[in-house]
Amino acid sequence: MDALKRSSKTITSLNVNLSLLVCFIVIIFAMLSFSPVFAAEGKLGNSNTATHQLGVKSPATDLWRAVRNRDFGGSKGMSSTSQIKSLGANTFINVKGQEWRKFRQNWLLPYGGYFLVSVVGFLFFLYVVIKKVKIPNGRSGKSVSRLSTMQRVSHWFMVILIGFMALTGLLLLFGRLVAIPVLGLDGFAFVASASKESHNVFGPLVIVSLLLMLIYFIQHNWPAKGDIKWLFSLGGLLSKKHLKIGFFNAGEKLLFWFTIWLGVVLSITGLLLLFPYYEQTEAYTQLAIAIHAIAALLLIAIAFAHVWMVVTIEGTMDAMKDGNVDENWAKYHHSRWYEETTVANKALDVDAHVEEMSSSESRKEGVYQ
Amino acid sequence: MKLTKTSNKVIDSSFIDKKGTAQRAAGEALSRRQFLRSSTLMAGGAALGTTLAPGMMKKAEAAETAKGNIKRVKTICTHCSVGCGVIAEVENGVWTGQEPALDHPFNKGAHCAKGAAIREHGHGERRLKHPTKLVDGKWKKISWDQAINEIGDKFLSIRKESGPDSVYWLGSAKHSNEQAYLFRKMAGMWGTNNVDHQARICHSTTVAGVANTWGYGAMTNSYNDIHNSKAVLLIGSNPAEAHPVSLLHIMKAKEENNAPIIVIDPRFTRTAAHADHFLKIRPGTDVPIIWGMMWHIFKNGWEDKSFIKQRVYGMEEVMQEVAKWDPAEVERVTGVPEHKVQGAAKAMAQNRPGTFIWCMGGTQHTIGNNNTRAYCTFQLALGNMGVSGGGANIFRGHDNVQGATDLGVLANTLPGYYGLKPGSWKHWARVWDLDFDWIKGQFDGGSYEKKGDKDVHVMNTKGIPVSRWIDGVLEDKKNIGQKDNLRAMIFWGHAPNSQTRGTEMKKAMEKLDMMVIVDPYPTVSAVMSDRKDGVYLLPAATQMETYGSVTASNRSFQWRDKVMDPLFESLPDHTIMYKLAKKLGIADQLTKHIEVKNDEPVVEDILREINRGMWTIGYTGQSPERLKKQQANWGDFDFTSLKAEGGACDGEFYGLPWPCWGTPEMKHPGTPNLYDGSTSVAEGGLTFRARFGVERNGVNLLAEGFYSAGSEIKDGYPEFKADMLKKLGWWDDLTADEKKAAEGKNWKTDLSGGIQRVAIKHGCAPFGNAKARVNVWTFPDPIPIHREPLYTSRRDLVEKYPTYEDRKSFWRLPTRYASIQAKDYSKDFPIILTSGRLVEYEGGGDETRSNAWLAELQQDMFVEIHPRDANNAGIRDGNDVWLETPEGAKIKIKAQVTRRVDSGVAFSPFHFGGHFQGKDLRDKYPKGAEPYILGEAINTAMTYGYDSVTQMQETKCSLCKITKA
Amino acid sequence: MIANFIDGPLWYFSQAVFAIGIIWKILSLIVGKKKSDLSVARGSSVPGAIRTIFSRFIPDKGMASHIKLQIIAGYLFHLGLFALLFFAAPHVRFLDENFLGFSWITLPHWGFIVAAQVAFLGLLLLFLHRLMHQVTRLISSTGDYLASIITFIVMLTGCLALLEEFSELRLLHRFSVEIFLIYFPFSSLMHAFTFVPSRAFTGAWFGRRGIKS
Amino acid sequence: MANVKFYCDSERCIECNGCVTACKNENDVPWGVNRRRVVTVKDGEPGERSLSVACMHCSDAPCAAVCPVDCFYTTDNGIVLHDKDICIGCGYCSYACPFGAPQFPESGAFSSKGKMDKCTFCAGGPEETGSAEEYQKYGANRLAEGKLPLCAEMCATKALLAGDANVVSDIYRQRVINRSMSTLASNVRIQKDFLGSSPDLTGKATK
Repeated sequence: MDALKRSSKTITSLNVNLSLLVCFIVIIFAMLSFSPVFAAEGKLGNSNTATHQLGVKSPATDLWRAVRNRDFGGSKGMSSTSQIKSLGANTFINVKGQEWRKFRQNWLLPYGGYFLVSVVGFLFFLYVVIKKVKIPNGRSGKSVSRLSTMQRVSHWFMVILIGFMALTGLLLLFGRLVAIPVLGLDGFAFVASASKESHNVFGPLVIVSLLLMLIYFIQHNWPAKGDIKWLFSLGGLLSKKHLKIGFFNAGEKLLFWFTIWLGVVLSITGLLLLFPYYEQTEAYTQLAIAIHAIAALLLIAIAFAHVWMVVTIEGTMDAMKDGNVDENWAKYHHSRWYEETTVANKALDVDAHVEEMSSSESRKEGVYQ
Repeated sequence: MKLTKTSNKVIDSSFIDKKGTAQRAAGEALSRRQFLRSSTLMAGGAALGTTLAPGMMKKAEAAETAKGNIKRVKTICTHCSVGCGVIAEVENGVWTGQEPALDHPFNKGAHCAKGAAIREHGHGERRLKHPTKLVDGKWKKISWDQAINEIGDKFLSIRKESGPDSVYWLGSAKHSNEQAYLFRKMAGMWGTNNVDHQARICHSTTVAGVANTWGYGAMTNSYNDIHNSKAVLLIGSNPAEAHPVSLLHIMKAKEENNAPIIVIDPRFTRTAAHADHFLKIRPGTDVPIIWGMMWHIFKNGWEDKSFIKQRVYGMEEVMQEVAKWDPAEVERVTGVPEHKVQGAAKAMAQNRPGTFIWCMGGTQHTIGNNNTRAYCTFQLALGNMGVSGGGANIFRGHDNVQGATDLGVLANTLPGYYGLKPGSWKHWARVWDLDFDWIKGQFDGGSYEKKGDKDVHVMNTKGIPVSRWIDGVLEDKKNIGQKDNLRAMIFWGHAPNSQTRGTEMKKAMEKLDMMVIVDPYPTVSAVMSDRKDGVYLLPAATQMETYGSVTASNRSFQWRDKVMDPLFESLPDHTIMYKLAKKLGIADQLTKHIEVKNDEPVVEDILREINRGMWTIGYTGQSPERLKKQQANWGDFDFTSLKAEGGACDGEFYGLPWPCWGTPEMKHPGTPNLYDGSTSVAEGGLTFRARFGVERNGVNLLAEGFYSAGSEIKDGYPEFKADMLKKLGWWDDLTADEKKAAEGKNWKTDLSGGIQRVAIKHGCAPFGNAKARVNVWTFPDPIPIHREPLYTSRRDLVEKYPTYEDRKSFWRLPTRYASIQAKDYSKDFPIILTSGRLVEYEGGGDETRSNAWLAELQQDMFVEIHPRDANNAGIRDGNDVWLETPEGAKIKIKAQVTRRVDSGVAFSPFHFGGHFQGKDLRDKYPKGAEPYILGEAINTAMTYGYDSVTQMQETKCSLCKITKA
Repeated sequence: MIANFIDGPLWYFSQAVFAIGIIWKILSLIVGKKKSDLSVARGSSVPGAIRTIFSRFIPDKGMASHIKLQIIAGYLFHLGLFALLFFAAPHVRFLDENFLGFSWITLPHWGFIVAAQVAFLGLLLLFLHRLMHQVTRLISSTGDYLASIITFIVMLTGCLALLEEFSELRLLHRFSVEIFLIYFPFSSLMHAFTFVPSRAFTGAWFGRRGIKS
Repeated sequence: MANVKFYCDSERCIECNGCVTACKNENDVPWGVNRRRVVTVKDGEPGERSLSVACMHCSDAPCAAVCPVDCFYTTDNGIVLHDKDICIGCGYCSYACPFGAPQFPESGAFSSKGKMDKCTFCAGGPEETGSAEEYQKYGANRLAEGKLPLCAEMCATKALLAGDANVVSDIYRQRVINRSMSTLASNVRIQKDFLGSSPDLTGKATK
């Protein structure tokens, strides 16, 4: 009984983020290796240059073969011209479009869908199986200040934006499969239009939220000594003894960095899509859509995992509510940080609430609090 | 919210017939053609068809659908000379739809970019909207009455001070036949021969060269007749862009007859892209390349010896000249190697009949008349003349340049090529029922030139040609062959940017007392000069807003119906002419036998008067009634022969191609192919015209052993006169009335048409049966020879092939040749500059550049240069460049680096205008009337150079240098 | 039917409530009893009033370093909203067609979007800050949150309807505008109108007492 | 019911752009939106050929496959149409389309592209046939009037063929046979050989 209890404790003590992330990465690589990005089919249609039944080939055969091979000979090679000035008007056949369609229809939609569903399913499974991770020894009633106002503002700002972007983005990606049967074509059309327009407007704000996130959280997310150990022990799962963890554990740091980097990828590709037809050609746009979608699915999965973790581990949410956590929670999950911060607090000897309003904090943070 | 996809149920596959063309269900409800369609568009060309923008907080308003009656109007495209049929759908007076005329014998519904966009006439957004006058550099709206009064007063005062020749009447190939005729007649009544139009700068050398070879200066066969050709040779012609619908016919010959298509051009044109054989010559070497081909023909004995013997005069002299052009010399001069020349010659020789097509690439040279005669000689040598599938198919430019030429809007002739001799004036005085002396009195009294010792009356002196009006203004008064300089110009449907020497033209425009521009668009004339006043813009209606007849390139008449009433305050040309004539006090004479309703002369009456006088070229049988009947039944005519089988016009050829002999009552079917002896004259057959006498230096000029089918005279014969009828014993075939009219007259001047009728009755051509002459002894070069262009890059050839001596007085003006060629510009200006057309635009382009559908397709004026020249000058595709020519003009355009042109040659289209030497003149247009697209006119930079017979301008061969801007 | 209601009666009703409400509010301010200041004037009240109207656009020096976020986000939000309201093409068109009969220069589409983004950024940050900061949370009433939320919804629905092609979205936006208009006079949103008189009043009062504000 | 198709005969197309303006004329398409365009290869060099390109009304239309709101549908004749009431202007169809057919009235930073517009084979759209709404949104519905697309009807050289796929291919086959005959007839073959090499599209001379 003791052993069982212990092992369950160990599971909960590790920040489950990591194991999930490992799973994601495996799935993604499996997916990518099959995707046409890597295994692109080179041919467009069959290059059957049939000669005419009379044994004489039609001159058009040459032309179409040249179009397919994308080489017309002559000094201009594969470039063709048109009196129409719009971008891409002088292209005969947009071969990339075919690849893009295959990627989107045959890979992104099915596998992306399975991926998301399985992630959510898996997390639900974990939620059901593992239930809640209680604070050992219950709440102490004493709280420790953990996050500043601006940290929470920037976090929730990002939550709102990413949530909104995810919702609208998923509607655009899977709406045809999921929402049209429910809403009908006309019903979904204006939902999709609303999604698209607002997705475009809110997109650039994500960049702001990423910046705020970086400013307010980067100090806690630099790699530290215990991180590698933490990772190798899968968050303490494989470790015999309780790990002493600073402000954030390696899993949380990974969450942070994944969010930032995926955010950067999403921002760059998103901007490319917001400014179409400037410098980049359609091929870039297509690539941008593909990358944008993959990165978004990953980020959404990570966000789900993050939510699951918060829901699962009692007391974690407190930090984002009013910035304070229970002392016991802090002792258990982030013991090193707890020790450091209590030492500092003792020196100041002020109550957490007072400290929150005092200017010492704001000086420390470099901004008003 | 239920989505209904109604189009699922409306489509029925029964509409497609075997030919893949549409079958029209008679009386099909055209309910879609909502009036809304055009009215909303007129309100500003809103983005219809794409968005139904309800506005942010506004409900989408259901459009009102007013269903009117749809009228289908048959009319003819006003762009090029092919004469494509157009069906306009008109609703409540608004042109709402354009349908292809799938049964039209010329185009079978086909259109090029311009024809397919002609409904834009119905919008006229960028039209000149009301009479406008320039006051202190600002455009001011005025009334028609004020405009006519002010213009008329000024004309009359100029007349008083400087004589009638100081007003220049510049007419248009865009006029209908009737308007062109009225214009020429009006100039005559005003008392001047200073009247001309675009034919001068388009095909005047053709008319002169061809008419002097075999009688008539027109396209001999038709576009449709090319179906019968076994070979097609195009020189200086790019129909894929200039006459795209003609390719419909050429392709048919290519595909069905295996006809080799041979293109000779300095530029790899879009036509050349579809040719079997392409000879890239140096610009201006047409004669050498033709003689080079004939060198092979004569060497191999491929010429049609019996044809030459029977029907050609002077071929021996040509052979002597041709002998000088051995392959080495041809390659040295033209740059085309022997095997290519031989290939072309052999293809033409082995595939007969072959047709020969040329356009402005051949005509617009200082030796343009030599070029055209060389072409004729080539066809004569191969015996390709007077046969179906052969002929000299001279594609003309504007929709009615053939008609306007025929009707004498020229400085050297009266309607019907009667010339300016007293007899000609007397003939027309009789037709007009006017006193000859009154007409004579309208002219300036004195004399400008002498013939022998005798003074020639001004009325019989050639006027200043349009190509030289600039010099008529700028040249020192003592050097010009008339009383005073030109002081007022009337540009009636003329784009000045189609003329060379733009910098001097600007000066000339500024020196004039007054400029009157009558046009649907302001044209470049309105903005080119820095005048502050004295410019009047009068809004003319387009041909879609009036009616009348138009002559296609193949001499076919077509009747245009009026599609809609004139837009804005515009008026039809003939109404404006009448108003002006009334002001000038010549209206009564002008319309003596023409009914006038509300200041608008009745068009049918004008055509009937034309019919009464135009005996020379058989413009006499095409009465308005016959033309309207043909128009109503245009589906009855055969696509290849143009002959109606059955139906109301049984046996007639489409458009009654002239000559349509005799009176309308004679019911001559028209002449589809000129000089074709295989059918009788009564059925459209013909012989070469006996125009140059019966013998020269003891050599018979009449045909020998050749006569048209059914001819009772089985040999050559001269033109018919009253006396000749008597001698032949045919006099009594005339009726009593005819005898009275014919007495002492000939086939050209017998107003009863009796002489023609009787000649044809006996199977004879009224104009005789002679040989074609390849030695035009009245021309500076009787046998066509090569002469280097004035601005030539090949100084090594100048000595052997020099140009002409300067002339003191030539068409009233001094004209320079040798003095220009004497100076070597080829060092500073190493690139040959040539010009041509684009498919989207036409002429000076004011109309087409104002058409949004077309303008979008060509947004920049450009110059094509070879990659080698571009690299040498550090120019990349799309760069802005300065193009400079030896006479000091400098224009800023975009470079298009392409291998279409050879290294050392640059090509530019001539349709642009509205920029001048790097300056954008958009602000100078009257508000709302500026074309969508402006650009430098290449003719601003084009240099001096005029044909030795007709004063055709040289636009195909000058020198330039191109530098990066 | 709902569409007709939103475009019809509700629209007029909301306008009426808005207009009458504002007039009533302002009148009540003017008519309302004010304690007369019996003290001797030490300065003129007029310059003080005028100065204060503008001086209060600039935050107090002492406060500035403490409320950077509020200043920046506040300005972003108000400027963005102002640009959106009066310079977005659809709004100008709407005002032109329904009320004014004339129009003026409008933002290009991209400018419109940027303005919206700026306004959203400010609004969201301010809202979150209000919620997250202990003090502001304590002093905020439901009405304050409601005002923010309604404003946000108006902006959001406008942003959803950007394509201007779906009448449902347009109705949604209009409906939210109507709610906004009805709520406006009864809430702190009135500061859009009252900020001038209230500042002027304070300024005048201060000016009279010879205090610079 | 028969399938309808476009086919452009490259041997005949002379890049006159008649089809382009015919389309603008018939459907009142605004500046910048080109439902049909002509593309030229080897411009200005031997072997230059042009083709008129518009929506090809694919049997398995990529645009329809990728449309996030499923606004495309195929009629019984095989014409691919779309419903502008549903289109949200996302532009995915233009990324997927091999022929660059989808057009958008606007573009630029943050720009809503507006509703997609493309060739309808002159068959209108889902609005009531012949109604003003149909014309405003989709342009002409010539098919309902028993006519074919105006671009093909007005093609200057009849290079652009439209109609029943079988009929179109019959016409084209006949042309190919005609052309073949010209090279088959021995004397002409010699003739054309003699005329010299006309390089094919890859720049190599045919012997």
